[in-house]
Amino acid sequence: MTVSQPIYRIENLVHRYNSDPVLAVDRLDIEPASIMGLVGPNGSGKSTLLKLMAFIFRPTQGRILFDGKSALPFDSSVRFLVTLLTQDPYLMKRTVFKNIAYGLKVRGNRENWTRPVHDALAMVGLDPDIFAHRQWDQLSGGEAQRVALAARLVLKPRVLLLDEPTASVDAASSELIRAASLRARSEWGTTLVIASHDREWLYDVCDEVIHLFKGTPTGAGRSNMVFGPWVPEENGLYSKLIGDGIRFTVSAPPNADATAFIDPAVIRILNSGEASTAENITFVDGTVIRIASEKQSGNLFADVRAGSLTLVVRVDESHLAAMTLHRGWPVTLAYRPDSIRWL
Amino acid sequence: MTVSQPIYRIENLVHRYNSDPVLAVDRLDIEPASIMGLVGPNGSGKSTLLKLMAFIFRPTQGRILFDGKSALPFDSSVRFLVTLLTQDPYLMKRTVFKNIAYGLKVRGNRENWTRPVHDALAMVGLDPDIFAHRQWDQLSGGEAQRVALAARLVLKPRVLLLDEPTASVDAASSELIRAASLRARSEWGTTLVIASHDREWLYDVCDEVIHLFKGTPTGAGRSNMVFGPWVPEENGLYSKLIGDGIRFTVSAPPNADATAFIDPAVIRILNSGEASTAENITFVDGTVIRIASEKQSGNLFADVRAGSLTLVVRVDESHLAAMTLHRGWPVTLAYRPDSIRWL
Amino acid sequence: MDFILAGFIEAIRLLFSGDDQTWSAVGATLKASSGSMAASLTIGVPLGFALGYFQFPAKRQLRLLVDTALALPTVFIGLVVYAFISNRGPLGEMGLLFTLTGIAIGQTILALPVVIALSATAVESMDRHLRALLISLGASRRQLLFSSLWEVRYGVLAAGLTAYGRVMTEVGISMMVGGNIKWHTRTITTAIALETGKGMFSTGIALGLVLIAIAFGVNVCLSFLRKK
Amino acid sequence: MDFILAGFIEAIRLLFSGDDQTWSAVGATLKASSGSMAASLTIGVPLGFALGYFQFPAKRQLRLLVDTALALPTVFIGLVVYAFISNRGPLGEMGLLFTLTGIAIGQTILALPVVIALSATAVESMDRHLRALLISLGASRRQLLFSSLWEVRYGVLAAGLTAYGRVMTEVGISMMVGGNIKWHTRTITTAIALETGKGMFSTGIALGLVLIAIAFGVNVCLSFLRKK
Amino acid sequence: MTADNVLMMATTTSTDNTGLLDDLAPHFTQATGVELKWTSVGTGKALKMGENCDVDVLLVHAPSAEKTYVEKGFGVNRREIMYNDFVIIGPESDPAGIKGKKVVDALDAVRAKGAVFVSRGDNSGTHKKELSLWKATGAAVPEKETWYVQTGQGMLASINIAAERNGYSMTDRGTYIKYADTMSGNPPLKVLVEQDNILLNQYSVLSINPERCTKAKFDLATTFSDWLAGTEAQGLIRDFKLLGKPLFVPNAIK
Ligand SMILES: Nc1ncnc2c1ncn2[C@@H]1O[C@H](COP(=O)(O)OP(=O)(O)OP(=O)(O)O)[C@@H](O)[C@H]1O
Ligand SMILES: Nc1ncnc2c1ncn2[C@@H]1O[C@H](COP(=O)(O)OP(=O)(O)OP(=O)(O)O)[C@@H](O)[C@H]1O
Ligand SMILES: [Mg+2]
Ligand SMILES: [Mg+2]
Repeated sequence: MTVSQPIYRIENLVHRYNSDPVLAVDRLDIEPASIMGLVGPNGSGKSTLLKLMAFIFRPTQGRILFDGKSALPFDSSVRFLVTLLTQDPYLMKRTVFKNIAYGLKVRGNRENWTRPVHDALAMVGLDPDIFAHRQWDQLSGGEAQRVALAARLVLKPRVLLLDEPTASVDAASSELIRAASLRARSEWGTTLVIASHDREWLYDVCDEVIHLFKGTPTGAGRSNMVFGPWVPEENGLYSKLIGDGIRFTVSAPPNADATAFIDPAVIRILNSGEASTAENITFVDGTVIRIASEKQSGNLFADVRAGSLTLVVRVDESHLAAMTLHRGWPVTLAYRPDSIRWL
Repeated sequence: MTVSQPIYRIENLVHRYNSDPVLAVDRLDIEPASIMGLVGPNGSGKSTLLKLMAFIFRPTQGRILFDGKSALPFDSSVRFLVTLLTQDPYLMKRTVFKNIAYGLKVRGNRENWTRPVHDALAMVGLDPDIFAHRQWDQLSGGEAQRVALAARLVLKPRVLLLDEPTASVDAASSELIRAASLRARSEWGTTLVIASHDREWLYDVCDEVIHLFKGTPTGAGRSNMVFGPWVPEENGLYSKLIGDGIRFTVSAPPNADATAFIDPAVIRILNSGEASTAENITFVDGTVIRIASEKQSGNLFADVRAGSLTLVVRVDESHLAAMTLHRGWPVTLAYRPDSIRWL
Repeated sequence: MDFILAGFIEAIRLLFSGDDQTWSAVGATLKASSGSMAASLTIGVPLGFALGYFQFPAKRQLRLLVDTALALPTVFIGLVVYAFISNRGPLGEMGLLFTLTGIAIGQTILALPVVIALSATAVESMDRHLRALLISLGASRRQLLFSSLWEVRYGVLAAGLTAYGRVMTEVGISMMVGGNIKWHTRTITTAIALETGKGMFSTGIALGLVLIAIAFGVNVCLSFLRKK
Repeated sequence: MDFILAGFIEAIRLLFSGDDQTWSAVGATLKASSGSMAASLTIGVPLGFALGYFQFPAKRQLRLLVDTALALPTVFIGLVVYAFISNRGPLGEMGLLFTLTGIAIGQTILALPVVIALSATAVESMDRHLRALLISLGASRRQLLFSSLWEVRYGVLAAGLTAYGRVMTEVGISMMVGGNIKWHTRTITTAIALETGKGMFSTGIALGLVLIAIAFGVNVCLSFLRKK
Repeated sequence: MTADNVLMMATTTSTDNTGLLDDLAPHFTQATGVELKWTSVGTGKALKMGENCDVDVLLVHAPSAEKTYVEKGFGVNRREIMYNDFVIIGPESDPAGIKGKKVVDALDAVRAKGAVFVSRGDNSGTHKKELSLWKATGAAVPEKETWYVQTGQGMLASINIAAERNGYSMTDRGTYIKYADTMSGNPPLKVLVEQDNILLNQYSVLSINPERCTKAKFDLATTFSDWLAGTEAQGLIRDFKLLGKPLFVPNAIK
């Protein structure tokens, strides 16, 4: 009868530290049992958003509905359902075992904790025999990060918020974390929201990835943002110096500090030096950083570094056959300055 | 007249926490103005090695020669020359400015610190006007990491040890860090040793990358390690379960827990399902995670995930033309079990 | 000098020969100090937590007040408590004058600033990430309080031990409120003051050693809290 | 009750009418307590740092000792110091009996365990990453000490303030070693004891308030250390 | 004033608390050029400090202890200076009915009635006096009786405790006068027994034996002792009044 209601609904959310607003989300819905990604540059508000969604503190303005009901920190309606892996893998001054069992204890769980704790350790690839009785300060960086994650997985939460779960974790473990995230969703119906700078990994895990920029969601999917200031050129166009003698050219911006948005699909990727002389087309040289296919659409994307910028470019299958795209390959990007949108 | 002497010479180094040995390096030389990478799974001893090289504590056994002379913590011969960016971006409870200026102060530098501090902030992509007077706890995770790096860069050290400098840092900043590392080497003749799990980035920056495994360097360059235990199969071979029904097959190991070493060059990469029936060849299915070219040799490598393993495979140029290698592409790996070496 | 040595010997005699007066004073000291420590920890630790944990407008002023209260002279506290519980005072009806309960009340006032100030300092030294960790693992407000305190347990323990030292060794309150009445409210410290006043220096030393022995015992019992 | 109110009024009179005796006692209190605080901080903070920072075999035993020493009764310390500096004591030649210096020595012994125990606790609460950070930035041993203490400055400040409260309010040592000699070694606390002994409760209260006012002044001066 | 010209005295609290010494000291300094410093402590402690050579002269009131002290060679030149007297005080209702009785009869009545009696129990001169009164009744000191409250405190504190407990006590007159004064003229405890010879309280001055204590300023102590016994000081003592009431009777033998 009822339409599935979003597990999170964020309305007119504003958060300030001191007086600077760092987050402003007008509206955001998250469906149950979905896996949502959050990307954005450092300081774009990812951690703040996740902490608000974990009800660790109150937003300055606006509200967060959980399961249709407005909730606040410590509310029993969310306390045992939502858990957040914070960005800093902070552990309590206890053994690894007690750190992981803490959440069970808090839930008044009186059973034997050995089994679930050992299972959780195994899920993050740590041998319980070696690690369960280590003290909190006897771990390497990545081990600590994984123990912190185990302390969340052991709770089988309805919502699992992960803030950079793969930072400082080795390749094998980040695959384990990917597997654990997917398993949580399929076995326990967990909803996940994951912030990460490892875009490959994130696009691999998530159903949908949202971009945060200066505290505002700027759309889902891959996109490029280039910040001003812009300097006028002689031909009516504007540009920004992005490296030694390399300029990024755009059409006239609404103001000198506007942010340019470039759809990955409007950029074409050419072999280095292949630049034609077609009119209205601008070229910029770069190097491929990585190539990846988007899980949902199957589209191929290349990350290309041009000067200090990293641009995402959609790659046509036809291109791929014609050129050898891989990390380190020099390419030239072609686009029409007037295909740029302004924020 | 004199042959260039290594800036670091490590001899018979053993380090233990409590009683477990976590690091055992027989011999390691690092040339001045080189950039060396350290990779290895979590807990392999990277941070321990870096801390020992920064003379933060003494090794349990063995010695570390710096510039040909044995040095100990607080020795004036190393104090102002070597600096380490620790894995945890820990800041002192002061403003960003004071955090960065601390090293200058310690060096008895009485000049105006504003200039160098602002330059260092700019090097890590943080606007001094916004960040210089922030308190240590008013930063996002990535911002804190970058401030910590700025506090090292400001010192223009002779040796810069970086422990996961790009963890929790956004893509643009990790490029900035790469640039800053290269610039430190070229401008100040700095020697760098960098531990990181971001192999692409690391291979891009470093002259040489050393692999640590359970505290022991296992050689430079890319290589695969697969740990036991191994289970005998009917055909005289041994295998290990690496996923749902996926087995990784090897020749008879010296003991059930031996570690297998597989040269990336002995594995061939085929389009999925292309498996031939040639004798003595084993196949395993996987997915490409990333493709990159090695900076030094120009060789192309693919990271392929097979079950819980991630294998590095060298890709022939000839292959590339024939297939579309990119992240997410399903492939089959082919190798001869007897080409495996044992540790 | 010799009276120090004599004091050592006498301390052993007092403790092991079962001297009635000494044991009565030991009893009085333990009763009064246990009462005041229980009260000051129960009231002071949560207050100290609140003072160290939350941000609120008058925080600095409150902190200044508590720090100043660290310098409340015992005789002063004794006088004020006396004023209230003396037969002519507003609480005279309760018959607290010259009782161990009266002493304990005064000592609670003495210990409170120490407990509050030091546990607030301990809580302030807490890692700022702890709050997010505990809430994210589902802790209630109460569990947040207790787990936070457990994280800074050495600081809270130090607060308790310092307050205990203060309470055990104070004379002014016990004298003024308790009256140093033999067999009833004579504590070890008032006994020391008395013996010293009499010129019985070695007995004073001996009783001092008895007090230190008690403190040592209490510390040994609590030292299990220190093990990692 | 009424003597409390009377005490308030008298306190104001004493402070503002420039009562010679009161100011002499204020002076004596400030001199003795400044001396003992300077000495106990200079000796105690580095010892506390060492106790909290390093790992060594007898660490727990030493800690137990310091914690026990928190319960050293003032009269006991007074007696022991007296034994040494009395004319027939080993240090009798130095003429320290009945001087403020003698009082300051005794108060240093009183304050030391507080300073050591609490600064050790503060140092223990230090983030374990700090050491690596400071060394990696080139700090010398000395700079490591000072910068570490600066990181835990609230804890060290609390140690100092608690010790200060203890020193300011003690009577036993000042009485025994100083002799409560008018115009010379009469401190505010011994004056309170004297007045209370005479039954001049309101004067006792007034002097207590004077002492608290001094402590308040000191706290206000130090509160700049608290600003972030 | 050089340190050589300073005389250090240990005395009992009563001489200090009544203000007598504050009255005498400036006259002494004026007459002799010697500065007088004193520490007022319990009699026992005062004697002990003399024994330890920490003071030069003592002004105390425990005749029998003083005599032993001299016999042991700690003090010399014991000289009686003045006396005051003790009184027995109690609640106006006088439950044991001792008013106007002789001391011995009064204490017997207290004992028979089991009325609260507050003793200083601090080995002070006053306490020793009180014990001698109990001994004079011919029975043992009621050491462990519940009605016999030993405070171990100074006189005033003990009077206060007696008042709180509605009990009897023995006190020197000076302290009682001050106590009565603080009660705005209507003290809950009244003088019930006085003017008995047995209640006299003799003060003496003793010099510290310079043969034991080589640094003791025997000369200055003698100067002080002579001055106290002299006409000027004896006159000052006679004229000294506490709240308008004379307190001490000078009785020095020239
Ligand atoms: N306590 C604070 N006081 C003031 N500003 C803060 C505070 N914490 C964070 N900020 C600021 O808020 C903004 C958002 O921070 P947040 O931690 O949410 O970013 P983030 O997207 O998680 O960044 P990162 O990728 O570096 O983790 C940043 O600009 C940061 O400087
Ligand atoms: N204080 C300690 N006490 C005991 N064992 C420790 C301690 N610190 C680290 N270890 C162990 O030493 C080993 C090496 O740790 P180290 O931090 O050097 O690893 P790492 O290579 O830096 O790992 P990561 O990639 O996770 O940072 C790990 O197994 C870890 O568990
Ligand atoms: Mg963040
Ligand atoms: Mg590490």
